[in-house]
Amino acid sequence: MVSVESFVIASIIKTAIALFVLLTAVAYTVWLERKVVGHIQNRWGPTRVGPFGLLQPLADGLKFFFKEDITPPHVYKLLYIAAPVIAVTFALTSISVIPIGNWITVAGVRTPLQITDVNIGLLIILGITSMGVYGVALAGWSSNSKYSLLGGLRASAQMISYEVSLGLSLIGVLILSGSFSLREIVDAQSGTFWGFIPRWNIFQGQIFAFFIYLMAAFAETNRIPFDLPEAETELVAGYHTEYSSMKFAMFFMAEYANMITVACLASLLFLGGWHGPLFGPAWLQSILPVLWFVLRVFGFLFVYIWIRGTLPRFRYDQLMAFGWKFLLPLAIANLVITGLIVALKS
Amino acid sequence: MPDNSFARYLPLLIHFLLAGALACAIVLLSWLIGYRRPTRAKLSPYECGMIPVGDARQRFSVKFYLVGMLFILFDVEAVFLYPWAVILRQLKMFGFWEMLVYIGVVLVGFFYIWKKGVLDWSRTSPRKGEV
Amino acid sequence: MAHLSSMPTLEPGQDRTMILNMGPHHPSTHGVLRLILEIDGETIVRIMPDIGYLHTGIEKTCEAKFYQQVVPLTDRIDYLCPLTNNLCYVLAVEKLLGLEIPPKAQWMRVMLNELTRINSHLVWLGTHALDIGAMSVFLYCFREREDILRLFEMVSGQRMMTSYFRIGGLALEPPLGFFEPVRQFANRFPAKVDEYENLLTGNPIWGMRTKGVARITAEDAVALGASGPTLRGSGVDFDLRRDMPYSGYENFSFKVPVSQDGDVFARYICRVREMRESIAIVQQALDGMPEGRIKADAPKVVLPDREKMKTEMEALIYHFKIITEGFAVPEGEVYQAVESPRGEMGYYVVSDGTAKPYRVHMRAACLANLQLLPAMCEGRLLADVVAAIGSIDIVLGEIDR
Amino acid sequence: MLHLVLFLIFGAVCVAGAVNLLVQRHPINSALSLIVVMGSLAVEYLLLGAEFVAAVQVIIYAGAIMVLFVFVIMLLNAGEEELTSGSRVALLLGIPGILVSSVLVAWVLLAHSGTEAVPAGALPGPPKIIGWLLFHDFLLPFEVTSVLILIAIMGAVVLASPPESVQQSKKEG
Amino acid sequence: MPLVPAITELDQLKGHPALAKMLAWNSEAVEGAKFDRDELTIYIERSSIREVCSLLRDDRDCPFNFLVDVTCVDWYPKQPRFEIVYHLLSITRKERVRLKVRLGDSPEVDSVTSVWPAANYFEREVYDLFGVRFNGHPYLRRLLMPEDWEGYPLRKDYPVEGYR
Repeated sequence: MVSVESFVIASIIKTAIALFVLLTAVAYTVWLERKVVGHIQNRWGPTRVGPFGLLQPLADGLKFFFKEDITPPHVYKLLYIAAPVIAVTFALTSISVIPIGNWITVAGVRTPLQITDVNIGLLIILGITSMGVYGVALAGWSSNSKYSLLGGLRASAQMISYEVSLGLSLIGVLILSGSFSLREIVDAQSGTFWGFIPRWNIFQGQIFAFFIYLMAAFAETNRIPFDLPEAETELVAGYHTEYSSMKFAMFFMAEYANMITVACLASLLFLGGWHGPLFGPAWLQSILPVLWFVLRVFGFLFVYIWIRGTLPRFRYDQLMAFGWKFLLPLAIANLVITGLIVALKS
Repeated sequence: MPDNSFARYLPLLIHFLLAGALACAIVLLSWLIGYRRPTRAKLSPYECGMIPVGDARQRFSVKFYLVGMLFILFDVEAVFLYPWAVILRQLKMFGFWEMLVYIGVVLVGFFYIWKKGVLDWSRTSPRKGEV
Repeated sequence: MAHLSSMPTLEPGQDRTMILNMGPHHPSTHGVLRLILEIDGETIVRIMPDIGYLHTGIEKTCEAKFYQQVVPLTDRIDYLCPLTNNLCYVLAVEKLLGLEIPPKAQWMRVMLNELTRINSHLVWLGTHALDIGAMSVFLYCFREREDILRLFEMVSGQRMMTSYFRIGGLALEPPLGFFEPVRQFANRFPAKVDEYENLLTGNPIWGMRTKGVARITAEDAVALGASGPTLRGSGVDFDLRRDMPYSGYENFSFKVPVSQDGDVFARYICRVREMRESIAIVQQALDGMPEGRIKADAPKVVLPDREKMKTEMEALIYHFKIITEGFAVPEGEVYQAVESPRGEMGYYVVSDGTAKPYRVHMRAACLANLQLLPAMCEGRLLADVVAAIGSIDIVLGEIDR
Repeated sequence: MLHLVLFLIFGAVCVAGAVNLLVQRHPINSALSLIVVMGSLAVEYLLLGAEFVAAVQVIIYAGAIMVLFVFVIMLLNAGEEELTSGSRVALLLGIPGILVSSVLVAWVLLAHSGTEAVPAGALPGPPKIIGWLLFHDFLLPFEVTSVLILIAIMGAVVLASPPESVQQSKKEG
Repeated sequence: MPLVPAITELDQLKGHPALAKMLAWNSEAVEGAKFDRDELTIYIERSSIREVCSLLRDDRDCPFNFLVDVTCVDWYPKQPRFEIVYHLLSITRKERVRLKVRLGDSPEVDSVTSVWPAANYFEREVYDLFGVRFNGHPYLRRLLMPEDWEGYPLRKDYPVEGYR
């Protein structure tokens, strides 16, 4: 039994580390994106700041801080400032229930690689994601600019539309694992079929669910081909048209943090989490799961970026139709079939 | 310390507060560091370089809020499905049938709105003057 | 035509519509086009292009220049296909003068014109794809465009404002070894077009964004004065290069791509195929490039070679006279049209017998094509406007002049 | 101890949000206050051990229903309310009335309904138990909710489709 | 190709289908014609330009269905001062014809937008730069110059340095 104070202090330290890691990951996801898209397009991407442009995110961040911070008089000031804060806060929060590896033992204390292991981790993430809409909607509304308003409306309508499919696509996984706890969901995916196919959920018949999740996740994070809210060719910059300086950058922080969350969730729910071959000495065995997990996450992020370099974007009505008329029925069909199989088996 | 179930959520709360504090700090810091030399042009709403006609505070198409309503309904449906999914193994076929009935009824509504054309976003009024 | 009677006013509309400016400073209006949109939600109720932000009064300027001095002005009209404009003007004045152009100059003109067409189409394809969200195509297109610009630089010393065609022929002999890189480019290019098509033509999202969008019938297209790929995309099989040949185009065999659908995709596919045909013309021009002079035999009009100018008294006098007082052009008027990448580019040149044109008017293909925009977009969605603008391939320099 | 303190803090946040909701003149502020109320209610549920209900509270109330509210405010462009001086009668009778009736309700509830304070965590909280209750003991009400959703869908469509006359004029216009 | 002198005799040009058609319809409407440098120019009487245009557009044998361009030439100080120039194209016959209308000091002519909507921008441009009014044009506003611009820049008497 530890005291309340030390528990709180331990949590704060954990959280601070997690936030630091997450923000670094966000910065380097931007770097990765610029590099990868650059190479896709016969360019080099950032090269000037640091070796391979590795310090570019730092330079960008600093630049954003020193940019002119304009708060135009026509905005609804309170919400105009609150909107990026809301967006970033919720984007950074969802990481707290995501486990990045198995239990490890540090200095004799056995601890999960997670800020907190809760029973309903998945639901918490869904709840936090559903709150993320407000950042976008309020940004669009409070800016009092037509492009922002249209962008904000589009963004929020799109996010809530795909949230349904996203939520329904997870049900298959829930049926298979029988728990909301992300840790238990991952544990349910350990082992292999016939010794060589890992028992990841996508190999347990959730391939369609994974596809739905992938699409919905792209839409939730407003990425190409679903990046209509900030379709610069139509709405200039969508909901953040009127934002400048760090407030502008915060929406991007939120977007990339959400991407990372989504990638983590995909790895946990469909790709077997941190399961992978373990070998070597004990210290390596405790680190390897984290490595496998991070690899999956980066693989997923790479797909994100790759698609950005390849596809054009949908039109608004097509996007909505895709979400409601294709993904939603598909998600329902997937859950009914999964339910039937599992119910028959048990 | 974990003396009850809430202890597990305390770090979540702390994380949330810390993230919020961080976000506020960023805004504050950029407000402190960033310079401000406002001019009239900088402060006017972006309108592609023109003087805006009308403002953004206008009534909008009803379609958007229909999405909001449908979202609530399907979200409620999904929320009911979560506990079901988790205990389906215990409920066995009985659980499957009861959910099938439930989904069936909701699907009736879904196809109703589909047929009503609510999901057709491109359906637009005919072009002006076109016969 | 119905859409003409419904020109929007600038007042905010009734209860549910909103007036939205798209441009002049907007990422997708290709220059400084301003569109005034009246939207109901995301649906376009009315649309009115507002142009003139790039008006430089070139037509007026031309009246104060000698005929030869107008050539560099024509570059600035359509900065994506300067050579086409050079050609059109030069042909018009040559027609006024009754000049005979040696075959090598004609073939060079055709070859460079087709390279210009590819250059222009590459910029169009890149930006059009970028508008619809496909980022990479843009950079791929500009990679090849860079090659073409290098060729232009080789031949004229300029990347964009080439002014390479002169009244009576070409400005300079093409440099030694010029044809080799052109040939290399011509051999390389078809594979690159395949690359663009791989990214777009079969892509379902691209199809969804372009097929059936901004449709225009053949009758409407003709009535509204559309030309070029915009007209051919609607199924009207008309290409000035083939049907009313100029500058020796009758010596080349090529297909004119036509599509019946009249939508954004049809215009896209027409232009992409045109690129392939153009490169075939370039190949033919390379294979059959005649030998001989590059300037017409008209000492009063055409500047003498440097060599002659330094050795022959007469040549020096002509050179001096042409430079200082230009050359008189017989009275009359001429309308010369060429098939520019965007459609019928026409120069109407009126001479009053002096050394300066009395009036030069450019028939800009884009200006007419832009008139199609309201017919294409009204009643459709905001995103379709972007696709439609891209598909008519406008260059504001040409529209505003 | 911490538990109780947190409970009180969030209770206070909840009440403050509710009061703010009434006091604010701009509807968007009121809506946001309502979100705060919903959020702090969810925390209260968590404190009571009702994990699933808390999550649902956030997902449905804070994340879905309030989105609709915000949407409507954005779309209708509801501006700031006009502050009327209000009738004096309402002021004179209303506040005492509210006080009296809330005391009455509290008294009735506490004294006569037989409800008791339940220790935290004693109520069914984990989702599995909720699921078992829902799909076993309260099956009929559960199935009836699907009909409710169906009716709501139809209602939404009927409410949202513009009246005939508007459609007509749109076609003509 | 040496220049050949222009042909201006109506009789010699009657073989051209457009001119023949026009003369058959109303010889009053044709003020003259010119065939110079392979291009046919027909001078039209000002009041009948719209009818002439629709006649040429709907001609069965040789439909000049495509309006290429409308522009203007200012012959200041000669009179009649303005020449409105219409370039027509027959897509099927692959032939061009140029119509001209001469206008005096109060430049006004019927708009052909009802025949070809394409004329819309062309006529607006002429109005903008020459100050020629087109009767019946649906939206005769400045096209290239700013709304509040003074004067018509392409007129020959327009001061190049602007009004001071």
